[in-house]
Amino acid sequence: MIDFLQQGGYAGYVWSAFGMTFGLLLIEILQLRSSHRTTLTRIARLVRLRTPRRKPAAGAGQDSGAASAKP
Amino acid sequence: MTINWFKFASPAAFYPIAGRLIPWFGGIAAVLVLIALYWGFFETADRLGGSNPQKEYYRIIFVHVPAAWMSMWLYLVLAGWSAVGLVFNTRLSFMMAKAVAPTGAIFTFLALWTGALWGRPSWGTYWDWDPRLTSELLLFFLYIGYIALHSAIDDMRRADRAAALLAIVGLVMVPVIYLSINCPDPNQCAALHQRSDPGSIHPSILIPMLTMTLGLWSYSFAAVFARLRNIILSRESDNAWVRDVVAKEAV
Amino acid sequence: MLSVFYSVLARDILLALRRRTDVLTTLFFFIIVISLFPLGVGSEREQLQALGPGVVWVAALLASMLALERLFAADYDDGTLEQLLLTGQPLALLVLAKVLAHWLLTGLPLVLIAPLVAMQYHLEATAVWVMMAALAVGTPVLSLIGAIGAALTLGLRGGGILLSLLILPLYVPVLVYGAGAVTVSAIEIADTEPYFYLLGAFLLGALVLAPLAAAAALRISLE
Amino acid sequence: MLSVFYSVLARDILLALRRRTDVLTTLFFFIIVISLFPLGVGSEREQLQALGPGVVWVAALLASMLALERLFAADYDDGTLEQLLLTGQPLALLVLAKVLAHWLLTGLPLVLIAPLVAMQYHLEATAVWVMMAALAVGTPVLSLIGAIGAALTLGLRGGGILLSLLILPLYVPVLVYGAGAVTVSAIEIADTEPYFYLLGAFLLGALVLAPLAAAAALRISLE
Amino acid sequence: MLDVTDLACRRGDRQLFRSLSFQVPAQTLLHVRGRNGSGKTTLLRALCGLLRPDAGRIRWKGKSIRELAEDYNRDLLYFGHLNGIKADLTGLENLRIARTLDQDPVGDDAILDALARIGLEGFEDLPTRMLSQGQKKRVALTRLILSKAPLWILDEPFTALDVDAVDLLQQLIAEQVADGGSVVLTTHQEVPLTQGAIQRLTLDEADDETPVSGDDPARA
Amino acid sequence: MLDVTDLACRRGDRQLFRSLSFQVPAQTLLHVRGRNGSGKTTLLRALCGLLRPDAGRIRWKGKSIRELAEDYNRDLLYFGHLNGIKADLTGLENLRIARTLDQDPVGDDAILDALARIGLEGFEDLPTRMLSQGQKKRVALTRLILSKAPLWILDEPFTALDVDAVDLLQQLIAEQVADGGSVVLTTHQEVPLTQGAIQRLTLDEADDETPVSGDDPARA
Ligand code: HEM
Ligand SMILES: Nc1ncnc2c1ncn2[C@@H]1O[C@H](COP(=O)(O)OP(=O)(O)OP(=O)(O)O)[C@@H](O)[C@H]1O
Ligand SMILES: Nc1ncnc2c1ncn2[C@@H]1O[C@H](COP(=O)(O)OP(=O)(O)OP(=O)(O)O)[C@@H](O)[C@H]1O
Ligand SMILES: [Mg+2]
Ligand SMILES: [Mg+2]
Repeated sequence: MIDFLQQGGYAGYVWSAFGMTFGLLLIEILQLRSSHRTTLTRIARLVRLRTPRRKPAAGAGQDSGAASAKP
Repeated sequence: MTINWFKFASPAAFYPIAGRLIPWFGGIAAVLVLIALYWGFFETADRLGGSNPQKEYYRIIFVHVPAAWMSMWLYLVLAGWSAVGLVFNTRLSFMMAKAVAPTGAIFTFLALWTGALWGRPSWGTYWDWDPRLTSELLLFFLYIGYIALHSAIDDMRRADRAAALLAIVGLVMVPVIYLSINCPDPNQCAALHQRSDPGSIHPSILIPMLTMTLGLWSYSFAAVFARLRNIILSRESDNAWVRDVVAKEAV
Repeated sequence: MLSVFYSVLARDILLALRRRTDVLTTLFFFIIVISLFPLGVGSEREQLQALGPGVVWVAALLASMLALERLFAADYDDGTLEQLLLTGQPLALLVLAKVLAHWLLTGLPLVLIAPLVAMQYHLEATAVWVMMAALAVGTPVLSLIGAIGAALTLGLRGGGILLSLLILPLYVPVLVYGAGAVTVSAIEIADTEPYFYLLGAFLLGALVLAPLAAAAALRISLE
Repeated sequence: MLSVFYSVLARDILLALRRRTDVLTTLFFFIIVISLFPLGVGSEREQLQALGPGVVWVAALLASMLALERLFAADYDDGTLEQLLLTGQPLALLVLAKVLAHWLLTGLPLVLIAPLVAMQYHLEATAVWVMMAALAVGTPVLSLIGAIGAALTLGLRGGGILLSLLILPLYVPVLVYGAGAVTVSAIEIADTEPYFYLLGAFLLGALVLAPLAAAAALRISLE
Repeated sequence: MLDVTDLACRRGDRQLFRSLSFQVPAQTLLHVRGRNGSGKTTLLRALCGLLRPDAGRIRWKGKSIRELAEDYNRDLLYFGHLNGIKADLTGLENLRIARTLDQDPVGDDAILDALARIGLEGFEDLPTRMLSQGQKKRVALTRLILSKAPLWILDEPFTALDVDAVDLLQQLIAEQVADGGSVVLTTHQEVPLTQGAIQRLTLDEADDETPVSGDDPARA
Repeated sequence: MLDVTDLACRRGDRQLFRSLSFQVPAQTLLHVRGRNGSGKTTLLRALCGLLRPDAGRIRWKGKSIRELAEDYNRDLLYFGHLNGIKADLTGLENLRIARTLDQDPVGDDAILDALARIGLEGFEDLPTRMLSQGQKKRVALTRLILSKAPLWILDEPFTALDVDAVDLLQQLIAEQVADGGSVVLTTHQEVPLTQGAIQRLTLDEADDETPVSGDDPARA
């Protein structure tokens, strides 16, 4: 086992090569996951914001909207 | 593969397909990578003799070469989808190109990193201005240029098209760049040619190397599709189907 | 057609002459960058001789790139570029005219000043001639390739430095053969021909493709 | 007072983070310029070792200068600079905040990346440490001096290249001592101290004088 | 005659308008109205071919403007938010170049006359950099006097102009319409027209669902 | 109270105005008028201290503005041809920074209210780059709602605004005057004011010899 870990004295080179490779890929996977989640929540928030906002916007828009009444 | 991509050219149609494909590609990637790692570490000799004796550090080859190959292959994919996008004006192609870029850049970086770590014990230096290394470095710059240009423009359509054009210009230039650093002196070009045919490599090394390459290739599919899904979602966010998806997935 | 080409060319040269300092500034930038190196590196004769061609070419690359940043930007800011796009002329032709004007104003002076800076690096007479010839063939390629980058980065914040990121890697072939020709000429004469064939081929390729690509990039950027 | 300083600092950093690539771009420009030289000059180990410190410093100069171009220009173009001038705060303080933000975003990354590029030139470990230290002291001086030039060339056409003309000569002392420190450290250790004293003195002087000069230059440019 | 069918444009993630159809025949002025941010500039740039719409067709004399490309540009005069004049050149030089690029060079006398008409006598030889906001705009508007293009597309041409200049511009537009040309313009002011037809098009983003209002032609 | 005596300015080689004297007391609006190029912008920039006049004194509350320097700036709100907002920041961020720099930070709620009042509800979170011409101008004008400065200097604030926004701006100006502030503005439109005094100052370059016309105050 120790022998294996030492890789004939080249542990530093071998493990940092493999470590960086699979580490970066792992980071990419995690990053993709988290950005998927944030995208979903962001859109969910957008949807939620848009639907109820319709009502107050229509109400509050009355005074400012009346001025720009459609021809 | 004679899939009619135009049938899937709508983001809405492709989103669920990509979602179903990801686990498959991910699974295959995991299996192949594990096989390659096992083989590479336990079924191959610790030392290489022959004309070019190497010790354990040659094992870096199992990640180095696949990473280098993937980096080049993904650039072709990137430029290809960019061209398709510019010619046919299909949104999905641009998204595909954009999704490929970060994965490609990561593999390019890995080729450089692992190459450097190999070079130190093998050549006694982390870095040398060898043509191959130099062209890999320039490829990295091309990827970074693509990503930088894309993110510097915030109008999506302009960003897509501008970056696509850059990718194609880069593709035209790559052979020229490669030629110029591979043979900086045209008078004696042939003498400098690099030997590198996979056939000269011992099968016990070649097989895990190729397995790893396939594994990483499969991984690239999974990663690119996952990123593509995110891009599709955020770009189509005001479409009804996205709302349905969000309602379903965001539980 | 030709009258339009000529008109854009004349316009850009006129504009540059209105601001004569601009032309001089590129030149001085080139000279200053070249003069900085001996300060940073030391002044041993042989070392400088070996460095000379490379440094001159890198300086030419940077000078050309810096000047390129303004190639379309000025026209973009004041809306004249929009008008150029709407002129009913092939855009690639107008781009070519602009690039030519740009090279006459920034590339050509570099070629002419080269002997002066070569002196600072103790280059031989033949090497100096080869350098001038190589610059004369190479710098138009730089301008042409750079035009694509300039068009792509139009109106972006931090455009200048983004431009360099996009363009400098593409400049590498010109740099390698341009500097290579000079280096080789110092060792054994008459063998520089292949370099010039290659540089010439780049020039032809760039002349044909770059204006088209730059025109496409402009349309994208103005959308 | 301090809240205003802090607010300008935060604003500029926020703006830069909005465009995260900008920060990275300066960095990559630095790396690319450094990588170009071996392509033009050839890749012999000893030659590269001798060249290294000079090239790194010249690249740092150019990167800092290029990034500086936008230091005030963006604010000038959209009229926010006018508003900064009319804020009822000492202008020099605001300038200092802007320069600090600029250094944090463009100078500091260069310092941190230096070891990587030093590798390409086969520099020794001690030389790398000295280089990082010298860059850490030297690059703020570059930003400070550059701010004066950026203020003076505000709104001038071809500002970028005119700026370099004004500023690069002023950068020479920093270049000479900065590169000198690294070169010396490669020969015999412990003799780099005087270099650092001088660089430190430059930094102090620039910290006191440059914001005042830049503020005055801004008022002139806006008139 | 400009013929627009089913046009749709989005900027960022907002749908500005869709299913927009209208025609601008000869001798007609189309006045595009709408609140700030309703998409007037976007529409005008799409009509010029500077911006690719998301859907819909724009035809000029029966042919798609994409296909006509440069031929369409020759028939078109666009005047945007930016003036499109070089600050370092004088008014005279600017106009001389503009005419050459339109492949219809005119003598300096004609340009000087036009500049005088627009009220810039005495300023012809100054770099336009040295002119005031309104004077710069006037230099740019001189192109209208010299132009023979049948289609004008003008984006808020009245801003920054003083009363005299506004009068003159209204007169120029009226002349263009009377001469058989078409004009598309946006402005927040009223445009009196003595001859020819005024159409009004109001872009209204308020209701997202219904298609944007069509044309309501009105004789002046 | 702004007090100007014997002011003279020249740009290039033209004398724009000289011996110009006037006062802008509290509760007063000074409407500077004049043809394009008559020197309105130049005058306003001189009043702000951005431009050094050739002759004459400008005093604020009895002291020269050169001496007051930053103290004067604190009492002043200038709105020029340029909007003075960062295109990469959102409206909210822009205003937050503007308030901090005036050393009078306000809460985000106040800013959001102000933005809503000016008709930008729903656009607070967009980088202003993505706004239309008129919307950008509105963001900049929101500073007027939030400002407590006694002196406003506004250079053509009405351009690019639609009818609603023009109304609102007129209302803001009227409020400022009613609250005891002073306003100097240029515009080619009329400014109705219900309370306080309107002064008009006409810059006329026509006759070079006689000093430029003085003030003709007129109650509205
Ligand atoms: C275009 C990208 C690259 C490809 C396709 C590639 C491919 C290969 C292959 C196939 C080998 C196997 C041995 C041989 O055939 O010579 C190899 C070896 C090697 N590579 Fe790379 N490589 C690339 C980039 C790099 C980079 C960027 C570095 C260093 C930073 C590097 C360093 C090495 C080293 C040190 C060896 C061992 C050579 C020896 O001692 O035999 N390579 N590479
Ligand atoms: N930078 C400059 N250099 C020289 N002269 C200038 C400069 N800027 C303006 N001028 C001159 O000063 C005069 C006044 O300009 P100013 O901008 O003050 O006019 P204005 O009254 O604001 O006009 P407008 O209604 O068009 O905005 C103009 O006639 C112009 O020729
Ligand atoms: N570059 C851009 N990126 C994203 N969205 C934009 C961009 N430019 C404009 N928009 C959006 O498009 C909408 C319409 O803009 P447009 O300039 O067409 O409006 P407009 O009708 O001309 O308004 P104005 O009267 O203010 O000039 C705006 O609401 C704005 O938010
Ligand atoms: Mg508009
Ligand atoms: Mg004005």
